[in-house]
Amino acid sequence: MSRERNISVIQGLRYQGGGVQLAWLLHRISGLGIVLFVSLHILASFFGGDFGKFTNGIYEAWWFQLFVIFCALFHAINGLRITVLDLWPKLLEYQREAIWMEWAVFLPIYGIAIFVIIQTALGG
Amino acid sequence: MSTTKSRNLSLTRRGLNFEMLMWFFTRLTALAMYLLVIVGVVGALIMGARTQMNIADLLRWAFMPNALHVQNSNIADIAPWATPFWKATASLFLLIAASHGLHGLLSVLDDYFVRPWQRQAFRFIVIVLLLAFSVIGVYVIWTS
Amino acid sequence: MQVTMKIFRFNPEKDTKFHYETYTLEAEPTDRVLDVLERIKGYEDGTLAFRRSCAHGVCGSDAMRINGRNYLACKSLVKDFGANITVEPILGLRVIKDLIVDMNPFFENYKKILPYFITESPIPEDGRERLQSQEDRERFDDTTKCILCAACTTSCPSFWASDDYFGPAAIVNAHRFIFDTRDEAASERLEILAETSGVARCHTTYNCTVACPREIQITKAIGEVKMAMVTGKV
Amino acid sequence: MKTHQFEVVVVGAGGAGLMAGLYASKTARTAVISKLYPTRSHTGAAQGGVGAALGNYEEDHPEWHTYDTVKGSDYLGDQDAIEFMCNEAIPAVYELEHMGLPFDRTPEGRISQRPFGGHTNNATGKPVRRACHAADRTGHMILQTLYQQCLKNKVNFFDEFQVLDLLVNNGAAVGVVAVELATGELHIFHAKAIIFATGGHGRIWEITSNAYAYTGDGPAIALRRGLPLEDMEFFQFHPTGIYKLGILITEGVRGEGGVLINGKGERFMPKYAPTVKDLASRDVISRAIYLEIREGRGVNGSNYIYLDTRPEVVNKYAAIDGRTNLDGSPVKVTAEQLLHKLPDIIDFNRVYLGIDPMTQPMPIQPTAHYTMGGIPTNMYGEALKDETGAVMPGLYAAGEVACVSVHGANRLGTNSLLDIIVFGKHAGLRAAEYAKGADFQPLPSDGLDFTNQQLDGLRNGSGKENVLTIGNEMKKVMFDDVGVFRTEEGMTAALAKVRELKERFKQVRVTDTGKIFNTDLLNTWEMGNLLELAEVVAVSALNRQESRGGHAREDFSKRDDANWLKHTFIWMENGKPVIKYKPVTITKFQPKERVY
Ligand SMILES: Cc1cc2nc3c(=O)[nH]c(=O)nc-3n(C[C@H](O)[C@H](O)[C@H](O)COP(=O)(O)OP(=O)(O)OC[C@H]3O[C@@H](n4cnc5c(N)ncnc54)[C@H](O)[C@@H]3O)c2cc1C
Ligand code: HEM
Ligand code: SF4
Ligand code: F3S
Ligand code: FES
Repeated sequence: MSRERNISVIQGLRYQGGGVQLAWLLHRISGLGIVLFVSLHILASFFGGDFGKFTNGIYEAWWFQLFVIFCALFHAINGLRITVLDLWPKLLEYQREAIWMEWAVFLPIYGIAIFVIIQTALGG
Repeated sequence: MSTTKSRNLSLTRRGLNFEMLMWFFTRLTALAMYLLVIVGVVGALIMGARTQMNIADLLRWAFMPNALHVQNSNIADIAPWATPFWKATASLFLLIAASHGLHGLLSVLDDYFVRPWQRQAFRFIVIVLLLAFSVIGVYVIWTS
Repeated sequence: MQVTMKIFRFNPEKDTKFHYETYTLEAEPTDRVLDVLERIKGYEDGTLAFRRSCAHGVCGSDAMRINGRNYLACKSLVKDFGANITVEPILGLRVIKDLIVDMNPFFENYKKILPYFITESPIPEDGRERLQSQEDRERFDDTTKCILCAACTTSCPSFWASDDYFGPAAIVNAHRFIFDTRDEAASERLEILAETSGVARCHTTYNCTVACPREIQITKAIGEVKMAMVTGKV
Repeated sequence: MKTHQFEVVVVGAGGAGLMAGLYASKTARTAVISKLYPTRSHTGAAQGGVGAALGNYEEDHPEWHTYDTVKGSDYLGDQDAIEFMCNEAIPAVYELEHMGLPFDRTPEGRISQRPFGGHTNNATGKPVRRACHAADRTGHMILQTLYQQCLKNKVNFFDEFQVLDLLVNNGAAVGVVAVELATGELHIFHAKAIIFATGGHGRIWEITSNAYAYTGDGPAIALRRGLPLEDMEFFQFHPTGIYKLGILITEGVRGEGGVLINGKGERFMPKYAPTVKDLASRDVISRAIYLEIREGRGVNGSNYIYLDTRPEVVNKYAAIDGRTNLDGSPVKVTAEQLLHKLPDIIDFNRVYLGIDPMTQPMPIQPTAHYTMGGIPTNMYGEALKDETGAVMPGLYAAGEVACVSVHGANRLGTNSLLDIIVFGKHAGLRAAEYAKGADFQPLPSDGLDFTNQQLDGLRNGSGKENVLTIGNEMKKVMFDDVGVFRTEEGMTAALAKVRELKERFKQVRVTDTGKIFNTDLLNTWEMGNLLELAEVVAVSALNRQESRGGHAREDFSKRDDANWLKHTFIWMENGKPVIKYKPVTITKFQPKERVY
């Protein structure tokens, strides 16, 4: 990002783009998150040993699980919205509804996941 | 007057280059992964996972229905999972996810890096990663 | 009502860094934000610089960020923003002075997509118009509305990342020709748009459609262009 | 300072300037200079359509178009030029289509046309469909299409360069001085031929449909350089501007069946124009609205009336008028059809008034709209230096800035877009032809002096006066007293006021001392132009003791062909106006009373 054009990450994030912009951002983060997770995972199960133990340690941490589940769930649901709208541009008329639906599906599922994970975390 | 029938452009002259093929590929793999997820979850339910309705586990089977994952999910009998069918399914998933994900990574990088040499370099790195992960991943699946 | 306007200021001849200046003045709720800017320029600080011409949303001069989102100042009424209004230049183009940005990269991108009618077929023998059915005309109606205000392109995260991306405005104008049955250069344009700096960089973020003061369904137009590449149907 | 050399320099990149640039650049090295990005030009605001007797729906002839234009001009238009324009209209519109302009279509796939004020079937007197349109953004499509063609043909553009002076040497135009907005630097463009296409000066009036950029730079520069202006008293007030804002509601709305309703809920136009009613010529309707308001029939006793385009109202009056579709069935519209044909109008109402024209009538009032007068030219775009028709070598003008005169005392809707494409093209061709046969004349040695003198004056005033205040006072007095209706008394007072404001203007001082985008300085300079032209308008109007077209005097309410069938030429010599007259060219149509 060149300074000439006078834009920083902060400025970009401050832009009031609304729900779809947020979905784009989360999709990007979650996509990269999964790539990271899967890469580590494959490497861990291949190399095993200390490295494997170390990464497995991270994986089993409850906060990491929350993150991974968030990524997978959000990316999958939002990805479906993108796919459908991209392949049938006519449906973009229902963009708003699609975003609503997406959150309506995502929030309860993720809510349950949070609940279960935190419960197990607390329960030891 | 009658409407012109929608015009058809020839396959070579519609801008369907690598870039756009990959764009399309990303959407296709997205749909394909949904299909495989459904296969994985249904398979798990059929094979006795009904007692294990845990979200984390469900996701685990969904995204990678291989024996290791199933083992971690406390399912008693993992024998049915060790068949070539599930190994093949898991491999397919891995290949699709790796190419989808790494191309996704590339397209993110393309947004922020515009110099031709940078793009060339990232393309090279991503191809290497893709090959490496595919080989390693498939190896792990078939040997575990 | 009393309005507090917080305005982005940057004078290249004096400042090294931008700052914000606040003005408080009386305004009618139905005043345009542009009217208020004019009054500030006229009575409070003549050095404030911004572009404007038509004052009713058809020339595309005065796209700016108002309360953090792109609008035309002349199509934004004070009452829709409340008593505290922040005005900043559009993002992703170099600020020349105050609210004025360097539009050249934007127009250069526009020029890259062959934004003009191209056909090799001769005109009808009687010298009259080429025929086109109402349905065929309707096909690209939406994208003929573009006034090149840049509100869309400068709201697009892909464009913020680098102006290497053509941006939605350029694609909208390509769409206007690609889907015009009289035009014969759809292939050329699609090939240009398939480059790395083209439609593949659009991630369906939709900011452009939200920002467009002409209410053009930009994301849909871009989607149609992408699908034209896949299916070959235009 | 930088100097550039081009054979032809076009000042202005609206429809007229682009057309001139496009044609001139085919044979001559051409530059197009514009203070706005070309696509920001005011041509883009034009809504309704461009007139041409294509006859795509019903019988029509260029001769009818000619007659309507002559009649519309209240017989002040030069008939040779009008005939030329109306004949050229047909190929010109086809040419636009061939350039890719997306006109709306008839069911047969031809260019769609709609009725417009003053355009009639000469046999029946009924409105005829002559306005070729692209929804209600015809001007936008013309501007875009021409700009695109210029890009295709690689015309040289100097965007955001504002011309401040015309350089004259040995009685010939040899160049212009322009400031580059982005740097504040002055440039001299040395040329063999210069085409002015800078648009109008409607910003003299308070309520106007015109852009901020409509400050009459071209005519003011010409005036300062000792050239005359023609028919400056004639300015068109469009009957339907959005109340208070002045934003234009196209005549196309009435073309589609909208009607004018006064405060009592009556449709009043049949009283004033029994045959074509709401589609009478603009001056006629503007006056009718004023009369209604004056007699207390404005809405809620206020100074506006309604333009009603609700489908049920449109259908009701269509039935009363017996309007029929082409197949003879009675006209019946639905909200959906209207929405489709007038999207932008609906949008303006929603955004600025919060009104939905499909369920509510729109409050409207007459709005200052179009400059009939301007730099005098002949029908090839050559600028005239005096009332005898002698040509100023090297200088051309086209578009709203020029007075050919095809619009005479009142322009018909759709004829201005026609004017810019026809005369823009011919000015371009003529200028290029002239440039081929001429040599570059030397530039005067004091090229920048006059410009610097003007700008320094603005920078060094005492600062006692505020330019916006002065401007607002001018706009108000001009709208009240040199507006739709005029009287000796009002205009005398207005003239005195404008002269007072001109004096006070000498006390203004621009606060911005920088170079980069010093819009403060340039806007102030533009205000100087407006004041200059306001005076010229008021003097010309006071001088013409009759009523004709857009110039309606209450103290001389009749047209007076015996004394006033002539064009006004006005000069400013040492601050004093000098007026002379040029006869009107009459070929086929003898003046007669004008009824609609
Ligand atoms: C709201 C509205 C609706 C209209 N509807 C219709 C209609 O339906 N039909 C119709 O026939 N007519 C219509 N008209 C009238 C018509 O649009 C205009 O008369 C016509 O477009 C003028 O074109 P132009 O090329 O002369 O000027 P413009 O398009 O205004 O161009 C002027 C150009 O000059 C440049 N310029 C000005 N001063 C300078 C300077 N000092 N230095 C450098 N450049 C300068 C500007 O940048 C601009 O590019 C309408 C007008 C308005 C305002
Ligand atoms: C059901 C599962 C999935 C669906 C429906 C899905 C869908 C999508 C879609 C449609 C895109 C394109 C976004 C765009 O171009 O704007 C995308 C991008 C991406 N995906 Fe997936 N995806 C899935 C699984 C995965 C997995 C498993 C990974 C990781 C290995 C992944 C990583 C990425 C990345 C990194 C991007 C790029 C993000 C961006 O461009 O902002 N996705 N995904
Ligand atoms: S598409 Fe809309 S937002 Fe973008 S430039 Fe055109 S009018 Fe402006
Ligand atoms: S905001 Fe940008 S990413 Fe695409 S949908 Fe619009 S161009
Ligand atoms: S001033 Fe023309 S769009 Fe706002």
